Amino acid sequence: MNAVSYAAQAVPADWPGGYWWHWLFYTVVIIVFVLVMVMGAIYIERRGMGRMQLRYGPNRTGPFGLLQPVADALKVLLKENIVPNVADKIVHWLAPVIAFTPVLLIFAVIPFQNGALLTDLNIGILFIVAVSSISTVGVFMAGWGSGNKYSLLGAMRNVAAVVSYEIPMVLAIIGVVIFTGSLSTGAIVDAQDIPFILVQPLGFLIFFIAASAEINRSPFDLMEADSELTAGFHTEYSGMKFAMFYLVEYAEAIAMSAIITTIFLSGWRGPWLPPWLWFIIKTIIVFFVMVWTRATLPRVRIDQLMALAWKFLFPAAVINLFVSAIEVLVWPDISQWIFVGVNIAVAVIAIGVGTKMFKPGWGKVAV
Amino acid sequence: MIPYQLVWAIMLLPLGAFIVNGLILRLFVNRKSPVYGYVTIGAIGLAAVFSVWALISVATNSEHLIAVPDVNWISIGTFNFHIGIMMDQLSALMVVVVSVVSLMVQIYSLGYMHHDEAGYYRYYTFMSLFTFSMLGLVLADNLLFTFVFWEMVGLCSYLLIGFWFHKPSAANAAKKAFIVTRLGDFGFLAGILILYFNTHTFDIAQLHSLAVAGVLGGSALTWACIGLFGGAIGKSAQFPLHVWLPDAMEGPTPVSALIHSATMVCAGVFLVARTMPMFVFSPEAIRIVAIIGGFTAIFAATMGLVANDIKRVLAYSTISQIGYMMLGLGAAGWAIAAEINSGALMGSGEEIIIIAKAAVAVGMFHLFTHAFFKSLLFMAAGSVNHATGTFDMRQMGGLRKTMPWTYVTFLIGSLSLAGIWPLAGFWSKDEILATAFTSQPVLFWLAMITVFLTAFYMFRAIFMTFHGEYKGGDPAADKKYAHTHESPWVMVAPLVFLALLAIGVGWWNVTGGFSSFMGHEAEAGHGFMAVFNIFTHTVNGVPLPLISLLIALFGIFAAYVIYIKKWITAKSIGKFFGPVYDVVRDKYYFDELYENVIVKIGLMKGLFTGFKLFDEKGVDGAVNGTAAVVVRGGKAIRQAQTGQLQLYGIFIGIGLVIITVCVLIWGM
Amino acid sequence: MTTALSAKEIVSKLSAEFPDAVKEAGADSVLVKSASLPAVTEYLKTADGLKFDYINYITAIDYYDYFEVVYMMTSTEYNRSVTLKTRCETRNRPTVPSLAGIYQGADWQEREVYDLMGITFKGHPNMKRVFLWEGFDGHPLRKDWNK
Amino acid sequence: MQFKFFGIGMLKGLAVTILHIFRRPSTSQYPEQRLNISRRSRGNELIWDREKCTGCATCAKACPQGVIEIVTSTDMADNKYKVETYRVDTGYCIMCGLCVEACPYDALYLGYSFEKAKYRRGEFVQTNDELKESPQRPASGYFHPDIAKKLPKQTLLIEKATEKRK
Amino acid sequence: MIGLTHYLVLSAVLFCIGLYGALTRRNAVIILMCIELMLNAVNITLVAFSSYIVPQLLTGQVFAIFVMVVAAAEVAVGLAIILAIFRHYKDIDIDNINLLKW
Amino acid sequence: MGQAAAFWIMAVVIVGAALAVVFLRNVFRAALLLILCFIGVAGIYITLSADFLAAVQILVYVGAISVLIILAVMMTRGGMQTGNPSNKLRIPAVIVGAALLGILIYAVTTSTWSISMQEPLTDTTAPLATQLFSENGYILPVLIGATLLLAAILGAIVITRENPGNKENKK
Amino acid sequence: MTTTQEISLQTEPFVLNMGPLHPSTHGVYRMRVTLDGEVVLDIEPMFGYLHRGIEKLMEERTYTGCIPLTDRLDYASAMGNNLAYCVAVEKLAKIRVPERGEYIRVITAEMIRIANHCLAVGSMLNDAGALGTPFFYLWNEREKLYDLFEMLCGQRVLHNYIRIGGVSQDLPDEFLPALEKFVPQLHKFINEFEFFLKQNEILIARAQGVGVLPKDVALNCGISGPLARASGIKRDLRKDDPYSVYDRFEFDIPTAENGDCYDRYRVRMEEMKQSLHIIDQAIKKVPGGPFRAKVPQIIRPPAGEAYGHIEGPKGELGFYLVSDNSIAPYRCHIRSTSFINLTALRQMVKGWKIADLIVIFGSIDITMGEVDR
Repeated sequence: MNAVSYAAQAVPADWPGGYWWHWLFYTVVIIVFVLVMVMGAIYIERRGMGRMQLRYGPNRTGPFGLLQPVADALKVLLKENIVPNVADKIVHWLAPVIAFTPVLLIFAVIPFQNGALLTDLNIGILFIVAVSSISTVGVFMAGWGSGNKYSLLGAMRNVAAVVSYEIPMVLAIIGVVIFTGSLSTGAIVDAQDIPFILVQPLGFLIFFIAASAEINRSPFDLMEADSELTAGFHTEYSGMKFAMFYLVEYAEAIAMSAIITTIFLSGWRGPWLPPWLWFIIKTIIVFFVMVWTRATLPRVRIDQLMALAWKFLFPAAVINLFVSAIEVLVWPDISQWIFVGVNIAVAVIAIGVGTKMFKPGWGKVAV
Repeated sequence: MIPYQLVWAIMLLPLGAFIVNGLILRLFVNRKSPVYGYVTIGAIGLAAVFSVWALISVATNSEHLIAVPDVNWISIGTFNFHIGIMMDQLSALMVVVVSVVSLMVQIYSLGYMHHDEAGYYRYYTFMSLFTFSMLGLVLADNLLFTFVFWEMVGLCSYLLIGFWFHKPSAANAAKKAFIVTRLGDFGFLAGILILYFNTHTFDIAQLHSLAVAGVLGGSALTWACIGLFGGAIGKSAQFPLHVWLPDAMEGPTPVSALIHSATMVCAGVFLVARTMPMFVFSPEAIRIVAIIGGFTAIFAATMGLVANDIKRVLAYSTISQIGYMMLGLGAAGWAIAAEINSGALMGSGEEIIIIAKAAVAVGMFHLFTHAFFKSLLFMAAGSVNHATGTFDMRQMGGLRKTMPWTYVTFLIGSLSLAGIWPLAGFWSKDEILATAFTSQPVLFWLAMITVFLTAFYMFRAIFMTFHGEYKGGDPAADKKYAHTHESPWVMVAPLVFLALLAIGVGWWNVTGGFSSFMGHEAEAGHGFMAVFNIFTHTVNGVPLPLISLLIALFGIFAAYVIYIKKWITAKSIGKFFGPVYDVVRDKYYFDELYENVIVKIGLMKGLFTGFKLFDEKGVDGAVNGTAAVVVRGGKAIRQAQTGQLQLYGIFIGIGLVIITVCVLIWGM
Repeated sequence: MTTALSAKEIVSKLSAEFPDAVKEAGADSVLVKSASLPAVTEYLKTADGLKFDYINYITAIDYYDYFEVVYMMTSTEYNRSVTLKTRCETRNRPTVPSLAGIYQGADWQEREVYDLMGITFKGHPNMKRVFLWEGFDGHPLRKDWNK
Repeated sequence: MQFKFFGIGMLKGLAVTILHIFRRPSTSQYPEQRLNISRRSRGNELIWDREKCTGCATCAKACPQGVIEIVTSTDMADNKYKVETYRVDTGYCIMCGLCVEACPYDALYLGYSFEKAKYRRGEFVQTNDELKESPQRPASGYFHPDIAKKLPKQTLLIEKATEKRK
Repeated sequence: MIGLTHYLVLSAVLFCIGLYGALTRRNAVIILMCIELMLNAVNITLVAFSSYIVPQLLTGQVFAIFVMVVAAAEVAVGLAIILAIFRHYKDIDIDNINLLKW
Repeated sequence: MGQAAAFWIMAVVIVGAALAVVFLRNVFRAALLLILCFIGVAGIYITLSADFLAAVQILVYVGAISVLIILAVMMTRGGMQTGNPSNKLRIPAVIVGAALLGILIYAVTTSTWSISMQEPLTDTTAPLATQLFSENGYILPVLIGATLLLAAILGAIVITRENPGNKENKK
Repeated sequence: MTTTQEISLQTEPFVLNMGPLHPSTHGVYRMRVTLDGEVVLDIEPMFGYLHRGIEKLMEERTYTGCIPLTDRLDYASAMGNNLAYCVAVEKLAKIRVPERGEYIRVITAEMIRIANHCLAVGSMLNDAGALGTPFFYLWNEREKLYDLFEMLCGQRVLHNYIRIGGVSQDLPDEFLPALEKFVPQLHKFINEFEFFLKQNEILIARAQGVGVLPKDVALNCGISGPLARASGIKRDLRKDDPYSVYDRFEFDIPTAENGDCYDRYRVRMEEMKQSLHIIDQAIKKVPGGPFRAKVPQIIRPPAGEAYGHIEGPKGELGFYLVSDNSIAPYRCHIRSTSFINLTALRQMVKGWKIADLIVIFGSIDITMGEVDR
């Protein structure tokens, strides 16, 4: 029993050309997918936000400005690479790489289509959560390694936020896992005759919020809050390394959208269209919702961020988990449509009660 | 046949109301909003419907039982603990009593608490919690759960007596009630523990069969039963722990109507009834039950004679009537115990349990009827208070004209309580008298005197309240209550409904229906005419029903003579019985006894001083001595400490190496 | 309409309170001795019927012979204003008592005057330059600066 | 953050932003899409009419920046000043228009154009004939209502906005 | 072929490195990190035993999970103590914090 | 073969990173290398077919514990200036460590282990859950562990919270 | 939210140098912020990066020639500065302005108030992290106003429109119709904007109770304008000391009680409504006649001194002028609103988080050109 053969178990046996071809193929697919989707995401975000703000957004480079991300990438790659004098050079160098790797790893367990994924680990979801927590390391390496106080503040915020938001996020996922009985992403998609967004509305909401916070999307983009910390942890980055962080930011958003699609929106399943297209469409829709909230909401403060995690999302996630567990335990064989109604009611009540009882804590401290 | 889920629902619906009211609704709704009331009433109403259904199901069921699957709660090692529901005749009866009375009280409270400053929120939240606890108490199938709910009803009682906690008297009464009942609860807990250590089970059904099988017996059973009865004394305000109940009238009147007349205070009776198959194997215990019951009945009735506060009159009456029920249980049980002792009662364990369970029919029937008319009386008193602003009967009078509905219902309740044919109280009381008569004549005579006293003080209350001239209501309220008027329909409607019940429920047992429901063999059919045949009915050759009815009528007449016609004035009687009157008026000095003698002298001066001495000399001496030795030793050893943790770590490492080497060399 | 409190009125009040504080009363301004300025201001701020609780501005004018420091206060309660003036005759390190303890708003404005006009305010907690950097040569708003 | 309104406040905001997607953006695509500037535009060229100028130097006095320099010689024939040099350092000009306002003979105009960049500082200093009006250097209607009338009407964002609503 | 012994030796090496660090370093945070190394070494042993000796029972993995729980608790409390000490002394040098002495 | 390669790579990474943690002077880098070491241990778990445990290792150690440690490192910057000095116990510590290592290796290599011939379970999640939560499993230790965590959290909060009565060491 | 917590996890304070070039310092402004983690322990404002010596420059210019300099004070509301200066000079030289001129002044002053508040609210929300959207919406409206200013005086930002004794040019013919179109459209926009953000929980969380400026502190610091009105000081020079023809209009002074950032935002939004109300009335009442009194290009006011102040968009904006009967002011002191309003910043931000510092700073609404002069 070794690592490789173990991993080999997880892939479909009938892949033509055997197992290495499978790896090669999907590695390429993932990298291409991530890069293309990131460019698409940047385009969608800039155009979408532009339109929401009464502007056009980029529309000069290429048809409809479609080549704008390419132009930006080209520009940023050609820029001078500046490393501050006081920076911890090695850490400064490694940070973008370490931040980027886990994002690619996440896609290893995301099914693009039925069975079409790098490896269907039976701990898939746990793998995602575990791996995505590594990219935090990259962020605080960047913050520390830059030797800049803004960066350090951003990194500390990130550390605090990630540690807090991982908990409601995992709890929200467990709500789904209770229903599927498996951690494998493929099995989760298979189990979704009804998209889990309906069965687990509260879980979806919690996961969405926690995911936005974890990947620093507005309104939780405290780590790079440009009006406060200029650019947070990547203040001191330029050129290629900045491009990496930029890539990470959007790749993480895409990854989270893909995860949400897989877990809550029944992944690649859908009528009429080919499954991979469904997957991409759903991913883009989720991403668009992120853009939409980003264009609308002001940023929360760090203590409010933490309070939201601990005082609102955490109890809500526990309630969600509790309700789900009871449902699965007591009525294992009942149609999930009944849970849809019940859980939506639970979600509404939990949100209503939670919002009423939620107090963000102290703003001011005595100094 | 009711589905078992609905049996759970009976208990859980009020809990749901509690959660909705207490945790959710408060966030959205003003605390004075009647929505809280609607939620509670809805939940309890549904529970009442299910209860009645359950009762019918139990009655029509050949086994008189609804099987409800257990829920496994904790399983630690061999210790398995289940949450279960026991739905037999007793539970079904109690469930109906609790839910129906509670429903009526909640409806009534909508009107009664309307002007209260505290609002509906807290009130209905507590009331829902109480109803849940009470239902849980009667439904629990093991003693541990009974105890949990027992304490919960105690808590609710505490909260509700102290509902107007800003009044010092209410706060004190709440504390008093809580502490006094706690005394009894120690007994209860001790009883449960004795039972558990002897049988390793809390399950009531198992305990019954163990008791019958003789596994559980002897002094352990006796002490356990006495312990349980101790709990019952506390909760049911029996002598000598009766002192809290009159003070508990500081709470809102609907609370008194629900908790302190119909349900919680009867929990003691219920507990004794529930464990009756154990009691019958312990003649000492059952005798104590009967004696205390009989004594309390007359003892409390005398105090009721002189109270001026209408609610206190009713409170003493409650104590007295519960004494009656205890007497009924005790007398019936005494008889069976005697039979078992003498070996007259033969049969398998199952049959003995059934007989023992059936023995509670007499007491329980009185509980059943009493619940309706006593809560009716309390609510009518509340209605009076609503109109006059006071509970002092000397400030009332003549309300008959302005409050006809209240008057009529109160009258029905009083007649029922006094045991006037053909109202409910007559039938239940008659049963108790008959049972006592056949088994314990002494107790029977106590009960007979009580009949007279009961009729007398109830009609004293009626005459003082409803007849004569109106004396102006609450003197402190500055003419606010100068003109009385009938209470709103939300208050009157429950009164009327309960009045109908107070008239009618007694007929259930006229033909022995209730007894057979409780497990007695069905008597030969008398038909409906039995209602009238009762006067010719004799027990051991004595026309008992007729005598008791006459005595009650004589009591009414006496009251009429004194308070309406004033042929004999109350004053002159008071003068005549001077010292006795004083003693009775001061409640036999029980409060003073507890306060001054037991607490101040017994506890504070005696016990606590002893503790203190022991603590100072014994414990401290030992501790200080030990410490001194250690200090001296430590002073010598501490030179080896550098305070550097890592040095210690090195030592540990060295030790580890040495141990490992030793193991390697010698261990293999 | 914010009416300027007529100098006569205020002078009469002030001379009753501080007999030798007022040097000269203009049409709508009062010239007080610099030594008694804090006392006068404190009085103006707190006295009944005056309550000049809001300071509009502090500035200084270079008249070659002397510097004139001008204060204008407004009473939000009575909607009236008053202009106080004081003079320092020397060009070398002119000094005026500070009002920063009385009006918090005077803090930075006095620093500004110090920065640009070179008048030191005695008793100011933090008498540093505001706009110009430390080590700037001279005080630019003086008429003889850079000539 | 107290959710006083159960998060409805945020949902309202989201509704507003999503609806803006369907509105026409108010940006104009500059080089292709040119809006008419104000008729009174104070553009970045100063135009001097040699014919009307009498060399009174009122403009030079009015200029707060002191960028106008006039050298005159007396023309004995007409008993008039003759303007030898009229030099403006437009690099220092702040387009305040005070000179135009001050000119008693309407001999000065502000330019209408706004895209005149120069490559060298020296080119900012314009003298005499460089200051004349020409098709490349149209005059603005600032303080010259007669010129203003001939210029095209200004494109207003507000008119675009109110038109669209119809 | 890699056998149980390899894992055990690796674990022993890791443990001894951690032990050495915990015994010699003066920075409290580093000491905490070294303790984490030791705990990880123990975990490797447990999982290796579990995998090689009772492969179907996973008992060792269960214990590894408990070790992780303890480690998490230890880090939380340990770091809290370090922060409290730091706040008090402005220093996290173990040698200077010898309050345990007497 | 694959397992061997993976093992050796991981072993080198782990030992190297652990040595670096102990000997590096820069505390922040030491913390980063600690993370590397943890990831290596997760890799070792995978070679032992403990996939769930590997994920939990990364989640707990990398995601939480080392992040906390780095947070502490950032917060105690004053202590950072001194770096990572050693105390006077180096020589005894080396002796103890080496002795322990030698004995352990001796013990490990000389012992005979009753190695089972069965294949390890591959999908460990469900069996682990059964082990932990089932009736005959480790439910009581799980509860105790939960209590321990709760106590630890409360303890951490109490310790780091400034004593309200103790004002003199505040600015 | 407003309750104060004892600082619980104290770490080493560290000093962060914010500015002079920072995305949200509204120009070249610098704060030396002492932080404990995220908590602001103290700030030390430092400015002067934009100091151009305008007061000194004015001593060298004619009275009219000073007007373009006032544009450059608070470049977000140049029209207000023009007006304040001209009011002061007219007071000094005792010049009366014709009716039409006064009405035009009122219209433009209120327009610039709206434009300024658009900018103030927008940039405050931008600082709160709303990533441009509200900013762009408000900016769009401000552009429409600037269109109108461009039509009026030829430039969008540095207007240089108001002259001593009136205004420089009469209204163009198409101006009033365009303005009439603008007023209802802006009303509509404000309603939509209120829908957009008024109840936004995050904004409330970020702004309500944050940076409270108590009434007495505000008064003591000499705070004026919306900042003071948000703290409950009902003082507005348009009512209290009416200049121009403000006494002929009906309008309210919006005030708030708490003095936090949210109240400042609210007060500004309400003031925009009131300004629209004034413009509405003024459009209907604009009389004919001359728009400018006969004032020579170069005036020599009699020797003396005058203080003219107006209720600028940011607060009391005053010019203290001393004349020695020459063509240039002998001394001109500018009571710059932003500078004095900044006085209270230190008190407002102490104990708040660094993110609040930005929002509080944004809510004060300063322009560095006016602070540094």
